Amino acid sequence: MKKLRKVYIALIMVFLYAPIALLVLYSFNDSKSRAKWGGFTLRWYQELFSDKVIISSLMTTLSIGLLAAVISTILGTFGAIVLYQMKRGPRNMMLNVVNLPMLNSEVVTGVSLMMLFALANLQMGYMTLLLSHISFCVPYVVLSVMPKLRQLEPNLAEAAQDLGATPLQGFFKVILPDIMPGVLSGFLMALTMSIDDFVVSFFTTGSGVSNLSITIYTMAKRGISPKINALSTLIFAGVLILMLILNLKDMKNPEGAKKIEKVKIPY
Amino acid sequence: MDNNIILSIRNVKVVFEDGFTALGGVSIDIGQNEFVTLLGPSGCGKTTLLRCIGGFEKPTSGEILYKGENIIPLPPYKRNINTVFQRYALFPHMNVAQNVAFGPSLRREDKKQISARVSEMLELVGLAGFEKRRISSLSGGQQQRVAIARALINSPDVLLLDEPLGALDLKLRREMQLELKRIQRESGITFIFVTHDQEEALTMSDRVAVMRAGEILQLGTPVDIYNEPESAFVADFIGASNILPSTMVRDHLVHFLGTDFPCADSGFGENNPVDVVLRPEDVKLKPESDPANGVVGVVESLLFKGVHYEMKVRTGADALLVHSTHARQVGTRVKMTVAPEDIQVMRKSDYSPDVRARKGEGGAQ
Amino acid sequence: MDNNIILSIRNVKVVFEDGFTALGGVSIDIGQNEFVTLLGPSGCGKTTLLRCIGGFEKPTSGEILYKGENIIPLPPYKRNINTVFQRYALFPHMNVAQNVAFGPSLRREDKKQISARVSEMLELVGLAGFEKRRISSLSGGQQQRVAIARALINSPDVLLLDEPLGALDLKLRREMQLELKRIQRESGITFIFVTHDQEEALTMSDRVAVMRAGEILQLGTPVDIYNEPESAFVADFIGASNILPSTMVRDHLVHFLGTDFPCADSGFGENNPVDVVLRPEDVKLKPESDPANGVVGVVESLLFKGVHYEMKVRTGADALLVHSTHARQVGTRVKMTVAPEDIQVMRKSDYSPDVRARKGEGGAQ
Amino acid sequence: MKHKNLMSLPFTLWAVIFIVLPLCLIVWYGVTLEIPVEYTQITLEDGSTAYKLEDGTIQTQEPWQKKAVISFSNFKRMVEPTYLKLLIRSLRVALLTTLICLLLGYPVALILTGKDFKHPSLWMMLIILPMWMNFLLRTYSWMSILENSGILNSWIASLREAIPAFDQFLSDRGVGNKIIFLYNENAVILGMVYNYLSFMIMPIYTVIEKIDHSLLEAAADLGASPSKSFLRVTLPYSLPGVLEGVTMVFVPAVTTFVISQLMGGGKVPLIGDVIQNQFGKSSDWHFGASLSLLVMVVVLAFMRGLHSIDKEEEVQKEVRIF
Amino acid sequence: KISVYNWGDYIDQETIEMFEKETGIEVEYMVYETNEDMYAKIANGKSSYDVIFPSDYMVERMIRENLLQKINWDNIPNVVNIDPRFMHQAYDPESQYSVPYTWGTMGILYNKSMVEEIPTSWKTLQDERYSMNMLMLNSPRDTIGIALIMAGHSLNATDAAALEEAKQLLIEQKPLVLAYVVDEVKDKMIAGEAAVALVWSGDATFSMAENDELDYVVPEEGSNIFFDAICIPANAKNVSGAEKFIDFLCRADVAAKNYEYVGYAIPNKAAIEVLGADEYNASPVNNPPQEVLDKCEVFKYLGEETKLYDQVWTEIISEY
Ligand SMILES: Nc1ncnc2c1ncn2[C@@H]1O[C@H](COP(=O)(O)OP(=O)(O)OP(=O)(O)O)[C@@H](O)[C@H]1O
Ligand SMILES: Nc1ncnc2c1ncn2[C@@H]1O[C@H](COP(=O)(O)OP(=O)(O)OP(=O)(O)O)[C@@H](O)[C@H]1O
Ligand SMILES: [Mg+2]
Ligand SMILES: [Mg+2]
Repeated sequence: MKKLRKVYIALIMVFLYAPIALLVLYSFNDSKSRAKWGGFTLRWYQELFSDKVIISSLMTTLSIGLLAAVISTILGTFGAIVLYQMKRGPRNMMLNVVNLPMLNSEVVTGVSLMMLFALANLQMGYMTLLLSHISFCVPYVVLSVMPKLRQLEPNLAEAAQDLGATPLQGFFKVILPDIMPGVLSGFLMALTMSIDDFVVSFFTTGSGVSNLSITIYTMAKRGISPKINALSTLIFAGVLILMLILNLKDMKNPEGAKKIEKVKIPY
Repeated sequence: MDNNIILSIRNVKVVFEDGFTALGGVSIDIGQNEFVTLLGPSGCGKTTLLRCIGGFEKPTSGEILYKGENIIPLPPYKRNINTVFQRYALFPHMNVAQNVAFGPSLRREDKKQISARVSEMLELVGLAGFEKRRISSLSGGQQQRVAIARALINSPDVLLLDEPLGALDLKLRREMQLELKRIQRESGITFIFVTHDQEEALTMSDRVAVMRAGEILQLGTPVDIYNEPESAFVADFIGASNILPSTMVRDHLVHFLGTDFPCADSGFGENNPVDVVLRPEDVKLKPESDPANGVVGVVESLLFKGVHYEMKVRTGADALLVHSTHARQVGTRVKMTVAPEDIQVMRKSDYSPDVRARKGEGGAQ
Repeated sequence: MDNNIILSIRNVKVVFEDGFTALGGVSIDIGQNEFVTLLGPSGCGKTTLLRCIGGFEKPTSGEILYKGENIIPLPPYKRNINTVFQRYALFPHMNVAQNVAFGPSLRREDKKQISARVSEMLELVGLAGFEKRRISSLSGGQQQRVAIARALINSPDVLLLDEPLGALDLKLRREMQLELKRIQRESGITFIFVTHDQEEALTMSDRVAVMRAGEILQLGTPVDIYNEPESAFVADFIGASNILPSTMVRDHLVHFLGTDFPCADSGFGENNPVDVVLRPEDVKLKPESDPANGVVGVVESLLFKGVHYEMKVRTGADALLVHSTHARQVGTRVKMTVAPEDIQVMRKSDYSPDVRARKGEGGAQ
Repeated sequence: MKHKNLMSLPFTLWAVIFIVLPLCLIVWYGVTLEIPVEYTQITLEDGSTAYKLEDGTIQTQEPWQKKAVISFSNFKRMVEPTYLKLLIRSLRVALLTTLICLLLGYPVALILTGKDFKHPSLWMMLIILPMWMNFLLRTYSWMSILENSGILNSWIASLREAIPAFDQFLSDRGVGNKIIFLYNENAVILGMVYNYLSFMIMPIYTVIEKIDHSLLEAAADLGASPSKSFLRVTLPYSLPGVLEGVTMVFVPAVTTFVISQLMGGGKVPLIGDVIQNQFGKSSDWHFGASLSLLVMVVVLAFMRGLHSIDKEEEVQKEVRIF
Repeated sequence: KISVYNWGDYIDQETIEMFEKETGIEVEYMVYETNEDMYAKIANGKSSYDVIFPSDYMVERMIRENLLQKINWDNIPNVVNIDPRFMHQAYDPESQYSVPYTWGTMGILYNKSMVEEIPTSWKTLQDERYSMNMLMLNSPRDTIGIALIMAGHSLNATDAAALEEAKQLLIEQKPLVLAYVVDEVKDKMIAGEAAVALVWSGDATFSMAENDELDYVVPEEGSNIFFDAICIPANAKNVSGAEKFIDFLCRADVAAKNYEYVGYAIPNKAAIEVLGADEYNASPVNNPPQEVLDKCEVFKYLGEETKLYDQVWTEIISEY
């Protein structure tokens, strides 16, 4: 049984990582085309750093991604709580409204936001790009925080306020730590969505601001440069290392003990 | 208005969304440094009343005055009132010390001082050395004590305690009772205490409010409540009692169990139906042949209760609960006598056994 | 091996990951249809022992035999043992009826039959008509009763009850005690019961196991435990007691509080240090001038306890707890006497007050 | 009360500006049609021709301007079988994707919260991480694996060479030299499952992780075997997470477009592709808007139905965090 | 500072650096994927660019809608480098608004080892022998356009009958098609995924460089010829900078450098000299036979009629 579980997870991992492995491989391929193995090379890595467009897109992607994820996490968590506290009727209505952007085709979201910014007479650029990313990330955050709120021990917030915490203090000291997994997964989701988004970004950005997705998509016409594979490999390695470091720290910290308690879950 | 009254609850009603009336107009004035206990059966609205005072439940109607000022619009954290919750509501992601230090650390008090106070509080509740323990590794009683320490450390004006000693063993419970009582006296904090233990209520309180189905039936000092219950329900609830449908023959003479008994009460008219309440410890057992005025019965069951034996003595259709330090074997015939001052006569209420039987009301609720 | 023994716990040890020894080698044999109560202070390992029996905790060492077979490797769901958990563990996503029906519906019993049984069980615990209620809308006591019904409906061979009546008011508690006792007798189910209420333990049990710090100190019938405690701790825990360091002058004569008292015990040698345990209700108060053999003291405090008054009477450095149905005002000088058969002499243990004082041990833990 | 309304104000405001307003714009586009403005040709004083528009402006160029008029003709066009067929296929593909994601993802969440994995959060990160590689690159990678001349086919070919029995086995079943994995609906579904799996796992994991352990103990105590206790306690308890996961997969899956193009080789077009086209090559924003309104309504109705499963009467206590 | 809005990967980045160094004008370089995307952003008016690269029909549309400004040729002396036969095209008859940047054709890319004869006719795309071995373009205008040519109509036909004929042709062809692709065609052809494919000449150049087995032909029935032009939007902020940039791009050495990077045929005869005319003309991509070229048509902006194409195309692909 235990073996089976591990094998299953391993298979899922293979599924998830097979294309990534290939991507990494391509980054060392001495041919511009995916279809041909032209021998091992590091030249894409060299060229990568001299490509102004890619580097600046990378910067935009990262800064927009992080900013949008942080802001939408704050906004979304706040929103989830506001929704959670509403009476059932208005809450369901608001929930539907908040989920609307997810129902839209990306291009519709992109175009409608573009029209919105035009109405507001905003010059397309970094700000509009950021705003649009925030706006499509928030529903995902709300969606991941909501279930955690439902699982909350109802007296917890009360206990905090009872002890003199203002609602805000109570939130930060008691509620937030408790719903943290939901908030974190919301943040991750937002970051992921933002980094991966092309369509909405395209319509809502303006001169001078381009993210990686836009650069990559527009490259497709002429063949995606293996430089992008090299970049992806670097990002991947970076995040992986960062993650391992963070987790190693985590293992040393007493919180690790908390996990051991779970040993008895029967499945 | 009385200067000493710190909390004044005026006709507070709570009707839940599903239409259930949890409190049906409760009024009570609580004095500075008073120890008031709410006593009542499960589901009678004790917790709901505390939640109204704490600010977690908005009364459907009524007023709650704190030092003369209506605090209903005030959020909980602006009330100088702390609560020990019935189900503890400890913060799961903090250890014991962090839980206890929550209040003071909010007020940004000096860290060293806080940690000294935390140790002091934990010492007080018998958990010295538990500072670093995770909440989930504590036993039920230990968790409860952490909850008490967490509330006490804030030295609030009013402390609400919802069955705070419920999970403690008798010995610890006694110790904590004395400790809480001492704290209350010395600190000048007003305690509003919920318990289902009548002995606890009688021991600790300045006044006891007996509640039933969202109403306060009787409010008074422990001795008043115990000795002069105003209704059969209170009498029964405050200590196991025998409630017998009776007839007041005339002043100072009441008829029950087929016999006339002299009694201390008067003013119920003549030949009126009343209830008589007999405490089990007030019924004395004599040999059957004893000449005293009494009723003969057969011991039906015998239970050892430590301090005394509890017997059920049957006479005709009725069975009386009797406490005695001497056991009588099951089947023994005995004569039961009661001193006139131990007979409590009270007006019929819906709690009278014959009324309840007619209504078809079952056991508890 | 005894045919009647259904559960045999052999030297069970539980050491938690943080090194804490919650059970230090517990052994107990439990007979078919027996009602055994675990009694002990908070944190002594009662819940842990139940969890071992239920299968939720793997003992670090030792054996648990069920009908002669070691069940330690068996998962909980394969044991015909049900538990009423200390903190209820009701399923929040199901309503009351669904919670109660959980066990039977797992066994795919007939739906109609199940719902009839559920109603019956809810009736039994006084929650008739609560079928459709959400768990979160129940009061503490109501939740506890649902937990009881949920376990009872399965008619297991062994039922483990972890302070099942903890959140109930006295009246309901009494009723439920009788009800549980009746069910146990009639159904033939073996009950292992945890309580912190000594009266409850004494009333309901066939045998009581008094635990302390992961060990069973004494196991016996309620009367044995109450009347012949083997150690000062048991005596104290089973009912508030006065424990006095004394000297056995010779057989049938013991010296304490500066006075020689005739007593029933013998066999402790001559001039040996012993402990004497006096129950508060066994100490009789006489006027100071009474000629009987006794010690004179001053009433230091007076508490109304309903059934009796509790007084602290000081004599020299010692203060005795005394129960009496007659109150003596604080400050009154009284003579305390004890009948020889009410004096319990026992060997010194680490619980003796002088030993504890030397160790600097505080209050409870 | 007032205080609570105050707290909800900023969020509501945000929702109105960034959700409701853009939606209104889309609705406006959806119910309008652009038609050329009317004009008359006039001759200016200097003899050159000019054009006078409806609103009186005069220009020398032949008018290209359009005006928007309210019209529901787009909705009529929408219900033609061509589009309905695509919509139905989109729904089917999205449903299948969601189902597969659920079946694949739920066990992952369950196993990771279980006892074998000491650092579930690390594993969760590992599950998200692939999604940080660009979508197009990931999908191209899949194509390299699955193409007729791709890695999988070349592995199968070398396997066939190495093991004649295997070769025989495949040939007997009429499998050609190259197995066509791509360019069909299955490939599209594979692509979608790949891209959305993480979004299914994450919310389910988050919920299961928080299940009160004592509930599982209680279930076991009452005689529920691990599988039963899963069905009766864990599963219903994790329903909010499942619903959320289903939403996060199903909803974007209905409107996705690039995956169907790349993995399906353009042979399995979805409604998303058509919508995308209206805003792109076909330049018919009005029809695009109408189509997306249709999709929105359908998905909304679907989600409604789904959430009625979750009839868990929530605690309607006054929950106050702020 | 000027803002340049171009197709993705459609310029050699080094030339931009050269320009910046030479003129001191900073270039803000942005990319788009389709003409329509670019159009939406320009028409929206909230983004301003100084130099854009629309294709023929888009130039036509933008001229009509007043979105382009006339170019002051005095400021672009290098325009003399442009081969006059590429000026004065139908989309900008008076060459007032646009400078041609690149041009190309649509044709068949084929794998020499997989075909039996050179596919010089569009009929190849209906040949059973290439069943599940041919790739078509997933682009309504282009694919329907080719079908129209096959049926003997104009590439820009809008009458229902012609379109219906084209539609039937494509529906009949559908079972033979391995996939309808866009940019992926290059990788697939390089990998030998299919024998023949409908491609734009630029993609052919790219693919042929990676796989020697591949070759390109513009079928004899004629085809589409397209131009990507350089224009200045009406709302450009830095017109003089834009003019300098356009002039720079028309310089022989720059155009040659860009050709080498981009791979599309160029209209710059001076640059072709620099590159070596013989070598340049050897490529079938750059130099299709003149008689075929004469039959080639440029896409016209069809306005409302675009919808018809879209409708027909959706009907074709939704067939299942
Ligand atoms: N949210 C709610 N909706 C409906 N009824 C409720 C709700 N909360 C509590 N009740 C009901 O109100 C009554 C009073 O509840 P409360 O918690 O005040 O009882 P209690 O006196 O504290 O009982 P216990 O001693 O068992 O804790 C109960 O019958 C309970 O079922
Ligand atoms: N997971 C754990 N890790 C470490 N120590 C633990 C853990 N669980 C319980 N303990 C400790 O073991 C001791 C026994 O706990 P147990 O829950 O059995 O007590 P109990 O007798 O049931 O007490 P109570 O009457 O308060 O419920 C306690 O001191 C407790 O702090
Ligand atoms: Mg309560
Ligand atoms: Mg316990």
